Amino acid sequence: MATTQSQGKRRRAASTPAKNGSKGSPNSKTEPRLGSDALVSLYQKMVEIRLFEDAAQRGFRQGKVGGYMHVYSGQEAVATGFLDTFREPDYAITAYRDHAHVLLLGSDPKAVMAELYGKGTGLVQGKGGSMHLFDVSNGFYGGYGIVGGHIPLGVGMAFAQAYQKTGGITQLYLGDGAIHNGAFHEAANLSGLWGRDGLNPCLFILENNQYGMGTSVERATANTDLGKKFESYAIEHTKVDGMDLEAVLKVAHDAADRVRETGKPFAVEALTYRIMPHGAADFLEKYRTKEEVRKWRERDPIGLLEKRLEDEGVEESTIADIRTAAKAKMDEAVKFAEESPEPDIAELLTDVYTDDAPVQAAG
Amino acid sequence: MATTQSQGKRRRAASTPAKNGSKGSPNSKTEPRLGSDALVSLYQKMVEIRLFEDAAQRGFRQGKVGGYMHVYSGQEAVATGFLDTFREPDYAITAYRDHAHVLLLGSDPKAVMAELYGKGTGLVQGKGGSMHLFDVSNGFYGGYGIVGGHIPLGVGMAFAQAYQKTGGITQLYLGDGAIHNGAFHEAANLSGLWGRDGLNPCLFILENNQYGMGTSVERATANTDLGKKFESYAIEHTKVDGMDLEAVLKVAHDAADRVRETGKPFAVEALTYRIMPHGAADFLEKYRTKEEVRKWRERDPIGLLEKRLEDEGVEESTIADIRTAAKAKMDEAVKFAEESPEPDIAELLTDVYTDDAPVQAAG
Amino acid sequence: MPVITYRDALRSAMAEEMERDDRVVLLGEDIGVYGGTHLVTNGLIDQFGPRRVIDTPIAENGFTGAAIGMAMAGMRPIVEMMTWNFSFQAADQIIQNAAKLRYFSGGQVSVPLVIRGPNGGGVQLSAQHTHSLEGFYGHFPGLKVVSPSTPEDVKGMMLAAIRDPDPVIFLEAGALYGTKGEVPEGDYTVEFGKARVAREGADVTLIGYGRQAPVLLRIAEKLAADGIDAEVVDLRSIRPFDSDTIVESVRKTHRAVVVQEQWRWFSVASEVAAIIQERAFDELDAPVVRVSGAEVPAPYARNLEIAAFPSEQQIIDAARRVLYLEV
Amino acid sequence: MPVITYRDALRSAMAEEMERDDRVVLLGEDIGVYGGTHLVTNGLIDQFGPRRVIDTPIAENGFTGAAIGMAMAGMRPIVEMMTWNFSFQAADQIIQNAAKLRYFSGGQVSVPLVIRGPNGGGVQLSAQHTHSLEGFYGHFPGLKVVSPSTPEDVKGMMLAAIRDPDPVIFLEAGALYGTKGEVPEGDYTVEFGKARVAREGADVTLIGYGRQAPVLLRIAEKLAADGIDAEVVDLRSIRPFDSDTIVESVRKTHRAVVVQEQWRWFSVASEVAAIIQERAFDELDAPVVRVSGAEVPAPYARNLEIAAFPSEQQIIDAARRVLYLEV
Ligand SMILES: Cc1ncc(C[n+]2csc(CCOP(=O)(O)OP(=O)(O)O)c2C)c(N)n1
Ligand SMILES: Cc1ncc(C[n+]2csc(CCOP(=O)(O)OP(=O)(O)O)c2C)c(N)n1
Ligand SMILES: [Mg+2]
Ligand SMILES: [Mg+2]
Repeated sequence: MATTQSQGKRRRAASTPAKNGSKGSPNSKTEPRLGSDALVSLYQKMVEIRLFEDAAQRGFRQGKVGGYMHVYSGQEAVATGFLDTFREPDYAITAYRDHAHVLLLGSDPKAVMAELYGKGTGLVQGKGGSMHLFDVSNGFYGGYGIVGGHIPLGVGMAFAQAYQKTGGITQLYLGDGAIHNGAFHEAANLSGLWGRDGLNPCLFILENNQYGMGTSVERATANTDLGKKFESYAIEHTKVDGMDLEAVLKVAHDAADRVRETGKPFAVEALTYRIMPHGAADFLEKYRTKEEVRKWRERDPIGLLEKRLEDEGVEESTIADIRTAAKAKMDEAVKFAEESPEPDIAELLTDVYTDDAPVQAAG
Repeated sequence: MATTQSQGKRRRAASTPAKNGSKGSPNSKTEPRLGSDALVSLYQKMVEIRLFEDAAQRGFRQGKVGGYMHVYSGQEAVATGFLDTFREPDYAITAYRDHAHVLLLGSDPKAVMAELYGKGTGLVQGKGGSMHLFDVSNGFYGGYGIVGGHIPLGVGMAFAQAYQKTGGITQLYLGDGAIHNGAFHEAANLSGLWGRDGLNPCLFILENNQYGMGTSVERATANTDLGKKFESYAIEHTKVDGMDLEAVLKVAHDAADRVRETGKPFAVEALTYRIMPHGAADFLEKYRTKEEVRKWRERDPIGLLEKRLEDEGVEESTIADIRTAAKAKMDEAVKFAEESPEPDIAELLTDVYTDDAPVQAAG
Repeated sequence: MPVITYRDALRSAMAEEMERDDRVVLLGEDIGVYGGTHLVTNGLIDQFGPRRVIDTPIAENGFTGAAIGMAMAGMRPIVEMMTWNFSFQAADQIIQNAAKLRYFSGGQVSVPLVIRGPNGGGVQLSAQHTHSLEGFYGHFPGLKVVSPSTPEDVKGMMLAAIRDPDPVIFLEAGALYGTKGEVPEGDYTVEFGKARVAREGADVTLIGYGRQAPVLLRIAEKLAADGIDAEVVDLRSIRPFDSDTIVESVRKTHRAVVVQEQWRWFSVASEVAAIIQERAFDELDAPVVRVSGAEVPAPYARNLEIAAFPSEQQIIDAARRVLYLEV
Repeated sequence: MPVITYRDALRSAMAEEMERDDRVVLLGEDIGVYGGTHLVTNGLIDQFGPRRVIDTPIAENGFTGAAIGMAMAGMRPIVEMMTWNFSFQAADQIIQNAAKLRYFSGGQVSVPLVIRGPNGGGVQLSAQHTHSLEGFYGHFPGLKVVSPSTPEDVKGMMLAAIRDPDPVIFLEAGALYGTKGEVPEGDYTVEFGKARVAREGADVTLIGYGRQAPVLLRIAEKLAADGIDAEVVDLRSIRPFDSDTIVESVRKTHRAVVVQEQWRWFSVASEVAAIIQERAFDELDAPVVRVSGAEVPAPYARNLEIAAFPSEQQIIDAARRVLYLEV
């Protein structure tokens, strides 16, 4: 089989590959690392994501970040837990709420922040912005703005992995709002069908944060048990408390192993909550009460994990050090983004076609 | 509430309204008429449909009917049973395999045949052809060629009935192939959702003839229990043997009553079989065996019903008379179609806009 | 005349018609409880309730199709596309059903449906969220397509759209939601198929629509300072299209520049150039010049985005070029 | 050179490339077991098996999107649209993902994908099954769009399309599947972006593509009988577009007629007229005349359908008109 991938140039921005420890053969299982050391290192990641999002939100309020931007705050345990199972040559793909995923896969926060700032040093050279992060050298295939639109892509990528016998699987993230879109239905049906022949190692991760923009699950469907929607396609599924990192880790490793072994899709519904507004530009939250948000903040996954670490006897100073270091890292990312130059104006006309055939300028 | 419907001109072709006996108030129940007289009259309808299709197929082979044409042969018990529950101001809508539905709702076979022949006396003046039959004066809203595309329309029509408190329901027919289309998913979800508030009296009739063109249900989805696909949307559902008219009648009346009373959707999967190729132009049937077709022909709904009538003591001569009369009726329809004039060429440019604003000719 | 924003003009058209005609309902994502992403429908759910201001799941094809069904069954739905970028998911319903139903039913049904929402770019929304779809939808017989640029027009055209018996693609200039203008009191409509001469002039005709219309007026003032008297035509209506007004203007000025944010190929500007050369060939003193967006998916970075759209300077240069002046 | 049909030329291009490159797979409805609705893929499942010739459910958006995903992940899928009429259901995937992925990923991914199938009308398929989508897809940067008319071109362009690193919209002239022509032996490609001068002539340039190309050749012969020497340009490639060949031809003939089955507004013919007046303004002795389909959804009845498309007489008249001859 011809295995050369003609992906054209790979990303130019710097990144620190930070794959998880799973160095075994593609078919060996990965165990969730639940010891306190492991939890501390995952805690660190979650704190970094949260502080990255806080910084991004500040940048947006200052008018330095433009367009649409959607932060992941409150949902950290989900991607952190699932991407703990990630190993080369797996793929991950999600919608526009994508900062956490790309950071967890090892992209440099500097390059990610620079992308939000629309700079030439950005992860995609300032061309995509917050909604279109890509880092294919780390297995991250975007970053999509059209609800539902990326779901068929992920199913196709999983097919390609099985067809090419790479041993990899695809982690396909989607929201509770996206599941009502026709693209989900068609793609999930294909996934179930192809999976019957072992041709669809696709792990669906349904991030049920209970709202699609301002529309609650109850107001979007009469069958609010979202996991059930996979049954139509004979895709097995389970649920997990998406605020509890340890619970996510366990389910995630089981699910990933299963998908890897069978070549069949599997779906996990992670119940979670976004503690911030839908997008950085949104402020009115007429669709939910302050009280509801406050209650969920009590189950903030970072707070919950901190308590766990305390119980495990992790020193307060360790926690404090992590926070300080993370803060410094994000400050540095912001500084890098601020100081980076805008993209070269000639870049406007590149990357339309792979051979960079000349395209017409405005005018 | 303003109730004037501005539908522009209604259909111009002649039709013989042949509503069922249900003259009660919109909310009274209709009982399936299962006595031998009733069965004989339904038998007559089924024979008429079959002979209409045979004539249409002949016209196609003679090159007098063009385009795509799909006959209903083998599936007669389904529409005949369900449309027995139809009463004003109900609506019915289906895909391109639509001859039977429009005939059962009372359109004149002459006008229907003339449409297939592309004549100006056709049901839609020769503009639509086989795939786009309409007879809104009898509640028939088409006749659509894009798989899945009519499903959202039917859900919207059902909404309008509840919104306008007409007391009507919508019979929405779809195929086993169409159910995998995204349009189904989005529309069924809306139907379930709106039905919660009594705003969707939509009766889904899934005509599972086991193939979408050459693709069997098993090759189209990993979950072959198609009725289950409605559960995703909290739409209740049941199954019926679509070859057995009496069974269909019972289920159909129950289902229609239920939809009418609750304003909620309900779905019935009717297991049936098309004994003819997918379309009139298709002849290769590599996807199924002659043996399989032969077996199903043994359960031909017309044959089964004939046996039932015999058991009921209906005279052979009654049956023979029905066949003779139906044959004469269809011969007449063909003659009418053949002798009718082509549409006036000026009709090319009408019906694009309701006000018949001038539109440009070719050239 | 009261001065209100483009957004409020839109809302008041819908609210007034909803008061008059209860066949009119709104459907779309987050148009109710949330208040509407662009606040166009803000408050309407309080006024008309959730039966008439219907929040939908994220299912553009499904709810657009359902609205077509409602329209066929005697209602007058207005669908909000949160932005027109999402309408590709509904393209099948819009093009295959809404546009053609009347025709293939032999005139038995009409589809009195309005689909509305913001169109066009300019706020760093990048590739998937930046489109100008006038030509894309304008191509299809059976649809009507409008793109108004002033509060007065947007209200009058919305009222006309709701009352129209056929499907109307209502492309709002998203960038202009906050701009203000005078709006007549009472009920009025603005007829489709009539361009608006926004400024009279003798030397060159500048043609545009939507967000470009106010830009062209600004440019005309700049040109005036250089002694060039530009006529500005705001197309407003894309289908039906007002060729007469353009041709008349060119008969007077003998030169035309047509400006659009959208891509050049197979576009509104292509059509305008084709029509002018067809109908005013002997009147033209220079080829019609098109000024269009760069042939790239919209980029995110501010500097790239600015470079992706026609600049005022490019338009000024084009005007000078058709006058054979130095640029 | 062997003489084969347009259909067989297509099939042999795909089969040959599948032999050479196992990244190439086919996806579509009934392309395998059934043999393909138009028999283009007939027999390929026997040759390459169901892993490479993949029958799909009726889910155009889903399987087109999946194919994009495959392409991103190193495969080279070919999607059959049973007919292009069904592609509106896949418009979101084609326009929002395939066309733009490379750009918004900053060049990190490419989408080497071919989407192919019959385009155009003429066999009474009526409104929903009759479209010519050259301009519709040609509008979008990031796509390549071709519309070949001969067996030689269709094979060479299909080979070029499969090897192209970017998404190609391959619009086959469905009406020509059964037509025969010479095809070179061995491996060859026909470059995109080059129009073909199908007949040289001095008096008038006739421009078309797809099903119209052979029609124009026939008409040129008829015109020749009247002493008019027509040049015929078969565009072949819609995006990239070969303006140079057209402009050169018009520099020679000073007159042009452009013919299309599709609707007039915002179309390929609009673009051709716009380009010619832009680049050959002083060379033109008459306005470019467009001959297009009627502005109606396609009707079913044979007589109406014939009247809905450009007739040979209309094209001849147009040619005479640009020559200021009596019509
Ligand atoms: C097809 C489409 N329709 C509408 C939108 C606007 N929109 C952006 S995000 C969003 C909500 C999506 O909700 P969900 O899938 O639950 O993801 P979450 O934002 O909660 O992460 C909507 C409606 C869009 N981007 N694409
Ligand atoms: C969107 C779309 N894709 C493909 C087709 C071609 N096509 C016409 S009928 C058909 C099969 C539909 O099967 P099913 O829904 O089971 O209905 P049946 O023909 O069995 O009555 C297909 C694929 C189409 N018309 N529309
Ligand atoms: Mg959500
Ligand atoms: Mg079927």
